[in-house]
Amino acid sequence: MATTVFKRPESMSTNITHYCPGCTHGIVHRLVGEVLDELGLRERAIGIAPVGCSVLCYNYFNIDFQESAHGRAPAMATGIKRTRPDTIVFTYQGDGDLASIGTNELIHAANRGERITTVFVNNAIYGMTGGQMAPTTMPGQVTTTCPMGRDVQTMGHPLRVSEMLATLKTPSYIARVAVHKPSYVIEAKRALKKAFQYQVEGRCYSLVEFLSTCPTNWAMTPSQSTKWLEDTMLPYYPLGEFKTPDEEE
Amino acid sequence: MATTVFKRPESMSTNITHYCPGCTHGIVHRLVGEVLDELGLRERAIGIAPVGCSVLCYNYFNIDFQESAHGRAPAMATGIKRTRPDTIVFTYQGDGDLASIGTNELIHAANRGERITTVFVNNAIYGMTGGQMAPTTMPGQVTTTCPMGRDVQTMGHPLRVSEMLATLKTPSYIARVAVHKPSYVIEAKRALKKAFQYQVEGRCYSLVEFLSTCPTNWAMTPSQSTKWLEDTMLPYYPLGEFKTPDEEE
Amino acid sequence: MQNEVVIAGFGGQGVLSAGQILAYSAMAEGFNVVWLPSYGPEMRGGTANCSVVVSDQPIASPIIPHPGAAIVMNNPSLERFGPAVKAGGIIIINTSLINIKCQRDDVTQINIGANQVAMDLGNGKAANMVILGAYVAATKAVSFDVLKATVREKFARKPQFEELNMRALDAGFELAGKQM
Amino acid sequence: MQNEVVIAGFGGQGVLSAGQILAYSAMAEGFNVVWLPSYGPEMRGGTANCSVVVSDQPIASPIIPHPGAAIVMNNPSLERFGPAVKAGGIIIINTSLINIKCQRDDVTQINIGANQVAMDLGNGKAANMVILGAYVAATKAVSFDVLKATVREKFARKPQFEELNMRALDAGFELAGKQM
Amino acid sequence: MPRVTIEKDRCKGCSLCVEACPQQVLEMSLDINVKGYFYARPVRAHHCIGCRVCAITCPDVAIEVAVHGTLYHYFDY
Amino acid sequence: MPRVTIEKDRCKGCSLCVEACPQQVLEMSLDINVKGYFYARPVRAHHCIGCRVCAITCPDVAIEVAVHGTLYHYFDY
Amino acid sequence: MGKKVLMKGNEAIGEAAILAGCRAYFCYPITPQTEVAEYLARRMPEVGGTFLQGESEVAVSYMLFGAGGAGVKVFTSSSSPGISLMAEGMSYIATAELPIVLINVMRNGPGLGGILPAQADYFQATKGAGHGDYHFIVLAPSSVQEAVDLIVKSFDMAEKYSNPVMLVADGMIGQMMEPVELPTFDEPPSPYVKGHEKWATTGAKGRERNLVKTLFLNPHEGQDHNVKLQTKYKEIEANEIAFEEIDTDGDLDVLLVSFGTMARVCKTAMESLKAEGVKVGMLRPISLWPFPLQRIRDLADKTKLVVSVELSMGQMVEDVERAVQGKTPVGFFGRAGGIVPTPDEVKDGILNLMKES
Amino acid sequence: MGKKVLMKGNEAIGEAAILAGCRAYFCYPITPQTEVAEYLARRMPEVGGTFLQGESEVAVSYMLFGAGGAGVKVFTSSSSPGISLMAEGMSYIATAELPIVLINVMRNGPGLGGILPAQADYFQATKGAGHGDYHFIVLAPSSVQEAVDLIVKSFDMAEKYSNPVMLVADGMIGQMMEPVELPTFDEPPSPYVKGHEKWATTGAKGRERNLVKTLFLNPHEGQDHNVKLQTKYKEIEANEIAFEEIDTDGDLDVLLVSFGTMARVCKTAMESLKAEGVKVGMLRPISLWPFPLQRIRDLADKTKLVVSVELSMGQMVEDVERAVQGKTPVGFFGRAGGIVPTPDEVKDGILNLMKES
Ligand SMILES: Cc1ncc(C[n+]2csc(CCOP(=O)(O)OP(=O)(O)O)c2C)c(N)n1
Ligand SMILES: Cc1ncc(C[n+]2csc(CCOP(=O)(O)OP(=O)(O)O)c2C)c(N)n1
Ligand code: SF4
Ligand code: SF4
Ligand code: SF4
Ligand code: SF4
Ligand code: SF4
Ligand code: SF4
Ligand SMILES: [Mg+2]
Ligand SMILES: [Mg+2]
Repeated sequence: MATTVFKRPESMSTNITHYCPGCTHGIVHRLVGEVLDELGLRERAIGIAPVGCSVLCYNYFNIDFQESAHGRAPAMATGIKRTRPDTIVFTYQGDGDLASIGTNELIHAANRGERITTVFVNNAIYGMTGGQMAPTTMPGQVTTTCPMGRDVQTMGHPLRVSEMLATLKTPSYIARVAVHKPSYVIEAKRALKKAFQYQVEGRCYSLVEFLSTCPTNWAMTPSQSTKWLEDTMLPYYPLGEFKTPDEEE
Repeated sequence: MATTVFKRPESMSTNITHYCPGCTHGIVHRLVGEVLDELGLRERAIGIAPVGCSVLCYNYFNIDFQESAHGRAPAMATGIKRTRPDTIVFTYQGDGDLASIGTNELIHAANRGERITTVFVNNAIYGMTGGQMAPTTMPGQVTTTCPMGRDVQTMGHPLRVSEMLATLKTPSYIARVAVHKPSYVIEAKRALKKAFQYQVEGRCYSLVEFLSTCPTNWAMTPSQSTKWLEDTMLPYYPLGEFKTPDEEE
Repeated sequence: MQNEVVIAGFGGQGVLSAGQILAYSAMAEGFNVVWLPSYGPEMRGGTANCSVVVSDQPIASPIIPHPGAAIVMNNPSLERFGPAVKAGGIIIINTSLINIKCQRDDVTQINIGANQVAMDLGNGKAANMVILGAYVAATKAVSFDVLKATVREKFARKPQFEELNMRALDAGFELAGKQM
Repeated sequence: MQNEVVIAGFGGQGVLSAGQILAYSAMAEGFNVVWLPSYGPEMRGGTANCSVVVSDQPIASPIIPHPGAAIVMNNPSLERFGPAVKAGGIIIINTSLINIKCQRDDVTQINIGANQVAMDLGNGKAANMVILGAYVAATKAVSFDVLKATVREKFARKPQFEELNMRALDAGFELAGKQM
Repeated sequence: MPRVTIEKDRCKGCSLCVEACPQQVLEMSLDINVKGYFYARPVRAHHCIGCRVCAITCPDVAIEVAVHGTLYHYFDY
Repeated sequence: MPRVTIEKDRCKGCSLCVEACPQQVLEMSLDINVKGYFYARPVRAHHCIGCRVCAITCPDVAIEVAVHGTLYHYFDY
Repeated sequence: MGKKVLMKGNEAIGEAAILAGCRAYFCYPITPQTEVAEYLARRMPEVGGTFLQGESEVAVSYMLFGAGGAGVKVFTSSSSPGISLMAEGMSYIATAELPIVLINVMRNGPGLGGILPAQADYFQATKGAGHGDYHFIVLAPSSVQEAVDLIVKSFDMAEKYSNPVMLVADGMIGQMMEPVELPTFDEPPSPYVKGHEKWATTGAKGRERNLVKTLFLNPHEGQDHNVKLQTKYKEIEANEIAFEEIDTDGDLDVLLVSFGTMARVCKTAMESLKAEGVKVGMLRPISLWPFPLQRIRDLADKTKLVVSVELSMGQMVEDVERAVQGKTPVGFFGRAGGIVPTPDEVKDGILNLMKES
Repeated sequence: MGKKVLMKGNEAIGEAAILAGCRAYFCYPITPQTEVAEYLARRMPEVGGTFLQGESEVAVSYMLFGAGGAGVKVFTSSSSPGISLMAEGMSYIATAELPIVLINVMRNGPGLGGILPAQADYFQATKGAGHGDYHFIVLAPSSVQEAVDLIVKSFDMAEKYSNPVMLVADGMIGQMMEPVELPTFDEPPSPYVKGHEKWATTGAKGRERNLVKTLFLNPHEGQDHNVKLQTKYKEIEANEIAFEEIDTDGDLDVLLVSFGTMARVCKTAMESLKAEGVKVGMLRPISLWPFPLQRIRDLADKTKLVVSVELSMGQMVEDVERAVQGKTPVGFFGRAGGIVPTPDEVKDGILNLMKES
C-alpha cells in the first residue's frame, strides 16, 4: 500500500495562488499550513494578511483571517490576541509592509511581548506595486525608485530587521531562514514550528524572517533568483536564531 | 578684571522656561545652546520641537525652529535637510514622542543616514500629558496608565533605543548620557558636541540619548529624582557610545 | 436659585479639590451642580482654577464669565478674577499670600489669612478648607453641616486629616461670619 | 472620424506597447488620441489590455465599451472582447495562440498567426508588431508610413530590433491586406 | 516504489523542482497547460527515491509524493 | 576671586546647585521670589572656587560664574 | 437607573463603556481626554477586561479593528489630532462593518492647536476623515449624563447596524463634573457582539472559516459592497435621527441650531434674548450623522432666521444650509482657538445677525 | 507652450511639477500613481532636485511640512488610503500655511478597496480629512493636459496664498496617455517660494529667527490665527472659483454637474441625450474647493433638474444641493467599486432621474 509522504496540508485551501512562477511566497505559505497542521492549530488559528503581494493570502488558507491595512498587521493581531487569548494569532508580512510603513507596529508588538507570531517575507523589494525600493533592498540593487541602484550614501544600508529586534529584551524568538533551496526550506520549517510552538506554550512574541525571491521584479528567472539570493542576500542577511527564550528566562 | 567663565549661551533666548523645578530638560537645552555656540552654528541651525513638555522649546532658543507633530520630528528634519543641505538640523524629542508614536520616523531617518542630529530626552514617562507609561518606563514604575506598576509580563520590558539603533549599519554616532549630576553633564556635553561635529563634517545620522528626570510625574523632589535615576535607570540604561563613525568607515 | 463661584490659586493649593467638595455637598443637598476646572497648557506649574455652579434648576451654560463669588488664593488670581465678579457679589481673599488691593467697591470683600490660620492649626495644606468654610459662611451656597459631612466622608480613611480639616472649616466659617 | 481599438493578451505579449505605438503614430498625424491601459490587480501575471481612441475631434469619454476593433492575442482576450466589438467592426485574431472560434457574424474577422510569423522572422517577441501591421492594414486608423516611422524612431537605439520590427509590420500588413 | 505526481494545471513552470531533484526524475514539458505555462512532469519516474525534495521546493503545492513499501527517512520534515 | 551670581527670579528653587557645590557656597532662601519659589543664593561667597559646578547643574540657566585673576581649569566644559 | 454620583465627564465616559458590557479598551494619551484612559487603566483589570495603551493612534485604530473583527465590544477615546491619525483606520473599520465605539473629545485646532474645547471636527466626523464612501454614526452629548447614556446606546447601535459609532464631545464635557445616574441592567450586557459567530475571527472550530476584509479587487464586488453599505446608511437615516427641541412652538424670529456644550451656552443666551422680546427656539442635533435635515427644513418654514452656533469657524452650518434649502436666511456664529463664548456674546452675535438679515 | 508629446498622466504630472520649478518630491508608492514616483526617481536627479521615497505616507506628510517650512517648492502624490494617512499632516500644513502641492490619484474604496478609478475622496479633500477649521485649495483636472496645467497653476496659487493645494484626479487620468503641450517659460520658475525669507527656516543668519509652528496655547492667539485663515479662505473663494460650462445657454431640462474623468463620460452621454431631444447642459467644477456654488445656483433658476454625476455613492451632490437651495430638484447618479459607467449608462441614469423628478 502506498503511503503519501507529501501532500497539501489541511490548513491550506485548494485555490491556486496568484503569485508569479517561482515566487517563494508560495513555499512560505505551505510551511505555515504544514506547521498549523502538525501542531493541530487549524481551528484556533487566526491569520492577518498584509498589503503586498500576499494581500490575498487569506484565499490560500482554510482558517480564520483578517486583512490588515499596509503595515498594521501587528496592531491588528494585538487587538485580537489581547481579547481572544486562546487563539493562535500570526501576521504574514512583506518587507515593505513590515520594515517600512509598519516598523512601529512591529517593534512595539514585539517589545510589549504580544503573544503572536510574525511570518516575515523579505524579498528586498516592493513586489505588489511593481518593484520599488524597500528598506531591505541591497546596495546597488536596481529598482524603479532607485533606477541607478540603491546608493548607500543617500539611502542608507539595508535594514536587518531580525538583528534589530533581537536587541529587545522582551521577545521570545527571532530567527532568519531562507526558502530558495530545499535544504533551506527544511531548516526554515523547523524555525517556524518553534515559533508557533512557543506561542502555544504561552511565550511571547516570535518572528521568523524568510529570505524570499521576487523573480518578476528582480527581472530574473526563478533559478537566477535563487542564485542571486544566495550570492547577494545571504552574506548580508546571515541565517540563524537571533533570540531564543532560554537566553532570557 | 573678571572673566566670565559661565553664562547663558548666545544660541539661547532669555525666556524663562515653563519646565517644573529641577526638570533636567533645562540642562539639555543649555547643552544644545552651548554646543551650537561653541561650534559657531547658531546661524545655520534649525531645530525641530516635538510634542511633549518640550513642545515650546523653540521659545528658549534664538535660532530658526519648526514645531513638529507628535513623533514626526525626524521626518520633518529629513524634509529640511534634504532640501537645505547647508543647514544644521536637529530634532529635540522626548521618549513618548521618539520611542512610542515616532519610532518609525526615528528608525528610518537613522537608517537612511539623514544628516541630522537627534537630541533624545528619556525621562521614562509621558511628562506633558501628566505621567502615563512610556515604552521606556521602568519595570514596576507606577504611572497613571500602569497604576500597579509596569508589569513586564503584559507590557514588556523598557525599550533601549540606543542599543536598538546601534544595530543599524548606517548611522554615524549613537550615545547615551545622563544629566542628573554635574559630572554626567560634563560627559553629556562632550557626546553632544561630537554628534553635532559629525553633522558639520557631513557624516550621517547622530543621536544622543539623555537620561533625564521628571520630578513632577515621578512624584519626587528634584534631588530624589536624581537618586532614582541613578539607582533605577542607570543600571538598565548603561551610558556610553554605542556607535561611532570609525567602527564602520 | 443659582450660585456660582470661581476658586483660583497656585497649582498645589488645593483649589480644585475645594471646588469638588463644594460640588459634592451641593449634590448631597439635591441641587444641580457643575464643577469645571480650567485645564490650561498640558504641563505642570502655573495657576489653577475651577468654577462651581449650584442651582435648583438644570444648569445651562457651564461657562460663568461673571460669577457671584470668587475665592482667590494668590495675587495673580485676584488680578484675574477680582474684576470678573458681578456687582453685588463676594470676593474672598487669602490675605496670607495676597498683598495687593482689590479695587472693587461694589462687592463684599472678605479677608481670610487662610495659610496662616491653617499653619496655626498645624498644617498649611488645610488653607483651602479654611477659605471654603469662609465661603459657605458668606454665601450659604450649601448648608455648613452638609459641607462638613462631605469633608468627613472624603477623609474617612485618613482620620488624622479629618480632624484638622474640620477645625479648618470651622475657623474659616467663624472668621467670615465676623466680617459679614 | 473616430477609431477605437482594444488590444488584449497575456502580460508580456507587448499589447501595451503596441497600443502606445499606435497612439504615437496617431499623434504624429495630428489626431487627438487617448491610450488607456487596464491596470488590474497590483500584481504580476494574468492578462493585459489597453484601448486606443483616435479622433479628429476632442475625445470625450476615454471609456469605450464597444470599440470599433479588437486585437486579441489569446483565448481569454477573445472571450472577453469578441462580444464587445460593435456591429460592423473588426476583430483581429492571433491564431497562433487562439484555438476557439469567434461566434460573431456581424464583424469582419482577420486571422493572423502572429507568433508563428514573428518566429519565422527570427523572434517571437515581434508578434505584437505583426498584428499591429495587420490592424493598420484593416482599419487605416493611421497611415502605414507614419506607423513605420514611429517604430523606427522608437527602436532607433536598438538597430537589431528595428529591422526585425519593420519586417514584422510588413508581414502583418500584407497578410491582412490579402484577407480584406 | 515511490510515486511522484504533479498536478499539471497547478504548475506554473518555474522549473525549480526539476533543478532540485537529485535523481533527474523531472523535466519541463514542451506543451503548455491551461494557464499557458510549460509544466514539470516526471520523465524518469523509476529513478524516484521518494525523497520529497521536489515537493518541498515547489512554490505551488503542485507535487504529491507517495511511497510503496520501505520509507527511507532521509531528513526530518 | 571667583564670583557666582544667581538671578533670583529665574531660580525655581530645585536646590540642585546647593547639593552640587563642592564648597557649600550656596543655600536656599527663606523668602520667595516673584514666581513663588524659595531661591538659591550664595551665602559663603568667599569659599567659591569658581568651579562652575553649580552653573552646570542648574536647569534654569540662573547662575553665572566669573573669575578674577587665576583661572583654574579643573575640567573641560 | 442607579443613584446619582458626581463624576468627571472623562471618568463617566469610561464607566459607561464598562456598563455597556465593553471589556476592551485601547488608547493613546492625549489631552483633554487622558482621564478616560487613566480611569480605565484601573477599572478594566477590576472587571477582567483588557486595557492597553498602544504605541500611537494609528496602531490603536487597528487594535480596534482586530478586536472588533474578533467579535468583542471595543472602545477608544482620543482627541482631534489623534483622531486624524485614525482616518485610514476609520475607513477600514467602516468598510469591514465592525461595531466599534470611539469618542473624540475635541480640542482646538487646526494643527497642534491647543487643548481647549472645540467643535471644529464636525466635518471630519460627519463627512469622513478617511477615503471612500463610508459613514460612522455620529452622536453629540451635551452633558455628562447624556455622554453616559449615549455611550451605552452607541454600543447597541453599533451592534444593531454592524457599524462604528463615534461620539463627539468637547474638552469641556470631558473635564467637568456633573451628577450622573449610571444606568443599571437586569442582565449585564455581554462583552461580545451579538451574532458575531457568523462573521468574526475566533478560530474556525466546527464551522466555515470567517474572513474580515476590505479588499474588493473585483469592481462588481466593490460596487455591491458599497451598495450594501449605502442601503444600511439609508436605514440608519430612517431610524436614528435624534435631536432635542426647545421652545420651537409657534412662529420664531430666530431658530438656533447648536450641539454639545455650545447648545448649553445657547440655552442661557435664549433667556436673555427672550427678555429682549425675541422669539427664539433651538434645535439641538444629538445625531450629527444622520443629521436632522428634514426637521430643520420644517422649522425653517416658520422662522425668520436660522443660526448655526458652533465652537468652530463654521462647519455644521453647511448642513443647516442644505436643510433650509433657501427657505429663510441662514446665519452663523462661532468661535475658535478654544474660546467658549459667553451667553452674552452669543446673544449679541444673534442680535447682530438678526439686524443684518 | 512647447510641442505636443504623448505622455502617461502620471508621468506628465511629474514633469509638470518640475516645469513649475519644484525640485523636491517625497513619496510613498501606491497604485495607481506609482509612476509619478518612478518618473521623478529618474528626473529629479537629472535636474539637481531631491527625490526621496519615505517610509510611509505619515512620514511623507511631515517631510513636506519640513521642506515647505524651509521655503522650497515641494510636491507629493499618493492615492486614497495614503492620503488618509496624511490627514493629521494636512491639518498641520494648512495651519502653518505652507505652500505645498499634493495630488490624490483616487482609487476605489473605502478601506483597502481596489486600485480602479474613483472620486469618492471628494469629502475628504474638500471638507478636510484632518481636524479643525482649515482648507486646502482643491482642483480637479479632467485630462492629462489639464492635469499638467493645473499643477503648474497650483504651485503659483500655493505661493500666492501661502496655502496648500490638492489636486484630485482619478486612476484613469493617472494611467492614460494623451498628447500634452508642456508649458514653457521665459524665465524658469524658481525652486524657492517667493518671499520665504520672511518666514521660512533656513538658518537665522543676519535676521531675526523664523519659527514655523501650529501650537496656539493662548486661546486668543488661536482665535486670531483661525480668523486670519478664514479671511484668506474668503479671499480665495472670491478669486479662485473655476469651472467649465458646456451648452448651458437657454433653458435646460437637465444640468449635469460632474468633474474629472466622469465629466468626460458625461460629455459623450450628453450627445446621446441631445439626440433624444433632451436639453442638457453641464457645469464641470475645476475648483472643488472653493466650489462654484453661486454659478450653479444661477443655472438652477433655468433648469428643471440638476444631477450630480460622480464616481462615488454621492458626495459632491451635497454641495450641489447647498448651491441649488431647493430651487429645483437635485438628483444623483454614481458608481462605486472602480466601475466607470459607460456614456450609455449615464444617459439611462439621467433619463430615469428625469422621469422620477
Ligand atoms: C497606506 C498604503 N500605502 C501604500 C499602499 C500600496 N502598496 C501596496 S503593496 C505595497 C508594497 C508591498 O511590498 P512588500 O510588503 O515588500 O510585499 P511584497 O509584495 O514584496 O510581498 C505598497 C506600497 C497601500 N496599499 N496602502
Ligand atoms: C497625535 C498626538 N497624540 C497624542 C498627543 C498628546 N501628547 C502630547 S505630549 C505627549 C507625550 C509626551 O511625552 P514625551 O515625549 O515623553 O515628552 P515629555 O513630556 O516626557 O518630555 C502626548 C501623548 C498629541 N499631541 N498628538
Ligand atoms: S511580484 Fe514578486 S513577490 Fe509578487 S508574486 Fe510576483 S514574484 Fe512574488
Ligand atoms: S512634567 Fe516632568 S518632564 Fe515635564 S516639565 Fe515637569 S518635570 Fe519636566
Ligand atoms: S521525490 Fe525526490 S527523487 Fe522523486 S522526483 Fe521528487 S525530488 Fe526527485
Ligand atoms: S516547482 Fe512546482 S510550479 Fe515549479 S515547475 Fe515544479 S511543479 Fe511546476
Ligand atoms: S562655582 Fe563652584 S564653588 Fe562656586 S558656588 Fe558654584 S559650585 Fe560652588
Ligand atoms: S539649580 Fe538653578 S533653579 Fe535650581 S535652585 Fe539652583 S539656581 Fe535655582
Ligand atoms: Mg517585498
Ligand atoms: Mg518623556
